Amino acid sequence: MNILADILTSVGMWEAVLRIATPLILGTLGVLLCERVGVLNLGIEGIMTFGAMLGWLAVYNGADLWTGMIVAALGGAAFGLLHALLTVPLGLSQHVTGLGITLFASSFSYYVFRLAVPTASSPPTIEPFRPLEIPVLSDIPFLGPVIFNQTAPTYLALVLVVAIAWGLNRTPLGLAIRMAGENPHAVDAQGIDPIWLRIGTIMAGSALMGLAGAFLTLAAFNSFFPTMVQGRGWICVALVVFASWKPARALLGALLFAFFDAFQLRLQTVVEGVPYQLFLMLPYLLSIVALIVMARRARVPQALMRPYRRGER
Amino acid sequence: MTRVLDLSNITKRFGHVTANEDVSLHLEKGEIVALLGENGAGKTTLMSILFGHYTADEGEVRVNGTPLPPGKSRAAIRAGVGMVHQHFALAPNLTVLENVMTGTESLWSLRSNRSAGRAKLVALSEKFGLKVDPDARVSDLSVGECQRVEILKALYNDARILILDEPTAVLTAQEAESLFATLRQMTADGLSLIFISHKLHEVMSASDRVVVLRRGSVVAERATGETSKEELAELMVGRKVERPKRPPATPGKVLLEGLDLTLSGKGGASLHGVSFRLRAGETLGIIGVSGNGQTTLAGLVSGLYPPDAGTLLIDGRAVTTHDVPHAIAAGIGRIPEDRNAEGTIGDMTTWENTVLERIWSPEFSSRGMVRRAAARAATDQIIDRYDVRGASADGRIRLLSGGNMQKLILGRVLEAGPDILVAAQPSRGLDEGAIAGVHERLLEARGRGAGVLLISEDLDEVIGLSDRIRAIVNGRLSPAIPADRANAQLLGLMMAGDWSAAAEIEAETQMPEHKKAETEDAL
Amino acid sequence: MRFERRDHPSRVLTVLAPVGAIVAALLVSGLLIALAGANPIRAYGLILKGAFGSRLGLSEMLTRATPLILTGLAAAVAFRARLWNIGGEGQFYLGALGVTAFGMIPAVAAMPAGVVIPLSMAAGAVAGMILLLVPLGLRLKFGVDEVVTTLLLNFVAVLFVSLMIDGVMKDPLAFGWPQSVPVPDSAVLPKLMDRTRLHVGLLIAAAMAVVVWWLQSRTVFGIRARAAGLNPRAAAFAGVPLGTTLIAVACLSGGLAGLAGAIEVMGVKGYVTTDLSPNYGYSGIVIAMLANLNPIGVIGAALFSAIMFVGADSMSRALSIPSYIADVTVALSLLTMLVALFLAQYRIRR
Amino acid sequence: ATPLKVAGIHASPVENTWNSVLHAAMLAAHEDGSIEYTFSEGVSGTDYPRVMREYAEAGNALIVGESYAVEREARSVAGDYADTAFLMGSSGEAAGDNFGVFGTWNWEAAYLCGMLAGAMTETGTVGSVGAIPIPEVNMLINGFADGVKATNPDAKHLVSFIGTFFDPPKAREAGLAQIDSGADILFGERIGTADAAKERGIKAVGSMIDYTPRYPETVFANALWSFRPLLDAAVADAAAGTPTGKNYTPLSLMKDGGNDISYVEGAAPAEAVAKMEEVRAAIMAGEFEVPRNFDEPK
Ligand SMILES: Nc1ncnc2c1ncn2[C@@H]1O[C@H](COP(=O)(O)OP(=O)(O)OP(=O)(O)O)[C@@H](O)[C@H]1O
Ligand SMILES: Nc1ncnc2c1ncn2[C@@H]1O[C@H](COP(=O)(O)OP(=O)(O)OP(=O)(O)O)[C@@H](O)[C@H]1O
Ligand SMILES: [Mg+2]
Ligand SMILES: [Mg+2]
Repeated sequence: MNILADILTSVGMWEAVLRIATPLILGTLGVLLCERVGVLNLGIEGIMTFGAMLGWLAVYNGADLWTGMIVAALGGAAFGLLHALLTVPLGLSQHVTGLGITLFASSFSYYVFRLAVPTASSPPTIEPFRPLEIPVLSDIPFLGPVIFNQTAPTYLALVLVVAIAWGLNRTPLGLAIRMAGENPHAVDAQGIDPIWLRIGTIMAGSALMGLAGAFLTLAAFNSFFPTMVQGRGWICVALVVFASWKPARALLGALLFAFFDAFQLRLQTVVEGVPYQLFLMLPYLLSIVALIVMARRARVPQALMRPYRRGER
Repeated sequence: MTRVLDLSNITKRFGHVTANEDVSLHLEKGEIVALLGENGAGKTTLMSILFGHYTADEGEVRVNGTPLPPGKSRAAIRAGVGMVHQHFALAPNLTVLENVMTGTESLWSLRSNRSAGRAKLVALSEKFGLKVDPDARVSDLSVGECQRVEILKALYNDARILILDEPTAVLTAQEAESLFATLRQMTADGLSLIFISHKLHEVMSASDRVVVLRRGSVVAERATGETSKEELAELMVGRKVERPKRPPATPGKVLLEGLDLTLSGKGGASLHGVSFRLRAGETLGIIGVSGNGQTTLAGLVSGLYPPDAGTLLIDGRAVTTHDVPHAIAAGIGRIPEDRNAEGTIGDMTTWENTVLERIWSPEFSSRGMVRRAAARAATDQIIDRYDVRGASADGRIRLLSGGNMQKLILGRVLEAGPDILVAAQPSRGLDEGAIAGVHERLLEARGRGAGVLLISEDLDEVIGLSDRIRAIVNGRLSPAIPADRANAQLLGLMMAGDWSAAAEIEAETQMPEHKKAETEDAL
Repeated sequence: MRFERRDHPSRVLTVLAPVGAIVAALLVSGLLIALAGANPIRAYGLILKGAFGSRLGLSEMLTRATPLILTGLAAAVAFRARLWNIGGEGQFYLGALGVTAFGMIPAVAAMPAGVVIPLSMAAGAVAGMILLLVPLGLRLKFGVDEVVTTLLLNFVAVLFVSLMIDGVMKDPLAFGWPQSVPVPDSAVLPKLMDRTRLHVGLLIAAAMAVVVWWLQSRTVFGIRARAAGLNPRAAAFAGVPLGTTLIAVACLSGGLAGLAGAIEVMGVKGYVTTDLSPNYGYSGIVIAMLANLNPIGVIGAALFSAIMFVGADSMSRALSIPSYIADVTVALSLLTMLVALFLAQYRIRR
Repeated sequence: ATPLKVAGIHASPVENTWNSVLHAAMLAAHEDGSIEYTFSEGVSGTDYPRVMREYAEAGNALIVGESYAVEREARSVAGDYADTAFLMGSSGEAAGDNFGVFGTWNWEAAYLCGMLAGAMTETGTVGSVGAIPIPEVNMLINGFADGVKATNPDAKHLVSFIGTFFDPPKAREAGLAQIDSGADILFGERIGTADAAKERGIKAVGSMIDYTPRYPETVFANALWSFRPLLDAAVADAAAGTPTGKNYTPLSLMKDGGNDISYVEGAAPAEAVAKMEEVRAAIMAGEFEVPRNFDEPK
């Protein structure tokens, strides 16, 4: 018990939670935007990989870190555009296209990476984002180092949660996006083309996925290598349901997931005899439990996964 | 008079279907034009072109003399055209205010001005007597309220020309009346209206001018004062239509009996101790305001769910297994309330839709294998006998118009020769010609000795077809009155829950049900 | 511009579309090959040579197509009934684990191959079924969306496999590596060509495709499953028992994915590891779609995907370009094929 | 002589440390003209036997790779291609005339690193981050732990496994977790561990390759492993036509130059270094044997 208390009260643990959560927050916001406008985006796993690769490659070739982030976002948006073109005007099946994008974007990233960095004997590195100690605030006991001693993209992610929550709930554009996810006929009837609205929103959401990937190579670590996204994208897809499509809850979900991850890593060092696989399973199983609990309450965007073609019966 | 709207020479094709051909239509300021036509005549298409939802293949739309760019709803809205769609264009999980405000502000502004929006909405809703709660979630609203939201949406966009596509199809008589009162108030305010309806009495009472479409073309235009229901019906269908007359009934034995049926509705209205009897060769009409339990009652009798308490007897035997195959096997034919959502599966073929509910019968399958040839033959026969136009056994049923879909459903039900027919809203959304056809089939079934349970919101229909009429209110059934004693006022009272007059009539016209049962037993 | 569905897709287009898709995919991957400094034209030749040019290539291509046919069928069956089973990958692994666990039962060793092989396959199929019945149960009971739960269960399944092959099912003779004990020799599927990996699983997979086609197009179950998927409310009104129909669909779908895993173990690998599947489950979903959910079409789509992969993989070695080009080519051709099939069914109008 | 055609098949991307050691050795041999090297990376278990066959059919004289996860199939492939020599990382035995094996035995160097770490820890806690508890990883971590015990019998040793062979960010998180639990020196069996140490300003030990240039302030010692002696031996055998079906592992031993410690001068206390050098000399001379323990470390 004492050990558990030690883990739970250590600054390092909570700092790790926020750090592990960052790509999940960004990715979840990305999926959330896409789903809010009515399109499932299972391309996230591949788009994150591409963002991770492209952002890293830019920085490796001399760009500064923020340029790397922007390049990653643009790369994400480009794949978002591809997903959008296939699923919105063409109305192709969203799961299948998403999986196709994931297969394509990840293998494409590995290929391009290998062309750009042909024979590396250990992963070449860049100088990543350093934790930014925010003066004064980071001196607050416990909370200070946990929250105010993170890298800049983590702050960006937190700001984005607020911005997207505001954007969706308080701006005309957000209203239109939500309506397109509920009933595209309705936005169309109000004179807004749901096709363009969907395409734009998916691109924005995918840009966030690109950022989520870039966080892995530009802040969480300092190099790119194949398979590094390791299913984080799929977790984001689950977190959106967990969050009932609300940005603030997405933050909560990402933190919870990160908590389990950070906790199991620390528990492993002190508790013996429990297979590590059980710890690794925990977050997934808990997500499923959370889905069961949330299912009754969740307000699914009603047009999710329903393609909209004007004038089709 | 100033001309506010001009559609000239509109032609629109979908594949090889010509939905509109060389249609011209105009509208004066302050005028109400009714657009009339059979199912599939092209009314919605025409209005969709006007609203910029579809692009016409040929022709032009002018508002106040200025041509509208084709295919741009936004331009139509800016020009002051508002449309209330046949199928509501509302987002169920958003509030009324959100639904109304979407698209009305610059998309790039950083803040939506809700208080101004709310003020405008409240003002409009007060001015035109369209009461709705701005903060209610649309999914919690009734159809009538949704209708109001749709109209408010158009008004919020400062519409000067309002198009209403079958606004009353799902409204009750009272709601429809108050809607027309509102519409008249709008014309007084300088708005101009086009509405589509299949209900001729509405057309006669509410419009200034009538335009009749048939097979995509304008076949007639009349000032309302100079025409009659009969003439309009004939113009629409191209031949004389008359609703068939009900011959006197010769009721036989009790086929279907409900005893104290109780069912708590999950997500719908409940039934509380409902008892009724249906005899061979008679039609029992059940009227009521929607949301009072009609759907639940129809579903219960159709075998969709079992009662919580009470007994259903078919041919004197209590039903023990309440499911669809048993209901059908026991001789119940079912006409569903919503043919698109419940009656057919749009992406399946006509033959699959025809045989699905009886796929278990040896006629259509043996040892788990579908007898496809038999199923196709049966379908072809129905298409032929029931004149289902545009259908082929292997075509997707989605492509059929409402009336033809209903004919197919009637065919698949009646060909099985049911003893009991449960018909829920059998002519909802259908045109005069189609309605006459449906009524004829229902009377035919009754004539050959079937018992018909007719559940409908259309009073004319109920009076025209039923032998006895009961109202359903809050899940309870009123006393039964004979159809020849029925009139709009009495039925209105019954639907409102005032049953004293009905009880008197029941007592005076026939023995109460329980006494009658005793005499029967004695015989 | 908009798209309008053709009521009767033209036959010419239906044939031409896939050809166009392959050409488009090859053009783009040719660009990428050129980027690596190799000659694309030569690469195309090498792709064909890799998949068809030798006994080895041909047998490897067919070996790879085998599990893809089964996972493709698994997805096609489920998607027809609108059961969004994204969990083929996990079901594949559990099927593989199931067959191995069955082989560990002492009595099995004594049985003849003629008994062990069918029973083993059944064990794998049942394991796959169970994994899909869980999310289906959650959907029917609590209304939990199965897209996400089946997806998540993939990870749980792989971790579970890892747990088992690290624990009770670990092969004591595997030098401590996390791998399961091998299936008994009597459960090993006979080879179709010797000195290759091609085994009779291919024939079993093809037979399953025919069985599924028959079930879907000729039986009451097939028509009901489709009805339940397309419009549950109308299907219920027509008396289709929604719950049992979906359960049957889930058993079929999960069973096929499980069977894929079982056959891969019995025919190719002999034991289970956590890298048994190079995304067979996920690829199955795209393959099902390419086949327009038609079971016979799944065979063609799986062969296509296997040709692309084995051919491009071998080409990458011949040209010394990054071997990831194989996955790129496959993924690209899947995407272009989806678009082409769409365009064959729709016409573009102003 | 024409260079020998050698193909490398890497189950992981070549950035993975273990593979990178093989890759680097073969690249170097390619550069100096002794072999002609082609390779495939990220080859999954399913594809591995096919790639072996393809390279064999393409006329390669020697195929180098890892058969850990595909032991049975690899041997059956070798059986089918008797004219091709195979040199496979394996925990098993050699087979036939042409299936040679080798192990990664740098546990001696790990022991020496452990000796330094034991002397240097201030908190009395050190940590190791490993991939999966397989014998060769276990042996390494146990070697390190034994070294620590040799100089600091009371020291606590934390062990984490990340469950995969290549996930640097995860190894980093695991390292951070150990630091939070009090470790002040980390043994990074996996790449990524040293990043955690660097971030928190503590020291780390590298494994297999020299991590010091990558983390100059952080990694003060490395348990180096060299593949070149093994490769050269196998190439020589293959070229000469002598059977390669033998165990090349002994060439990994310290006394044969297969593994050794490298350390930053002045990082560890002089007497600790001296003590370590003493043991090192004893190993070289064959006077001291570092215990070899394949069991999962606790
Ligand atoms: N998108 C479409 N694709 C193919 N055919 C169409 C389409 N839209 C309409 N049609 C056909 O065009 C004709 C006119 O349809 P429209 O909906 O305008 O008529 P309607 O009078 O509103 O009929 P209903 O009352 O049945 O809705 C019908 O035959 C219909 O089947
Ligand atoms: N006990 C029940 N179990 C399952 N579904 C039910 C139950 N009761 C009602 N429903 C369903 O709920 C929906 C609404 O039924 P409801 O009884 O409110 O209809 P209604 O009163 O006739 O109103 P309306 O005329 O608007 O349909 C229908 O789809 C019906 O099938
Ligand atoms: Mg109509
Ligand atoms: Mg219409």
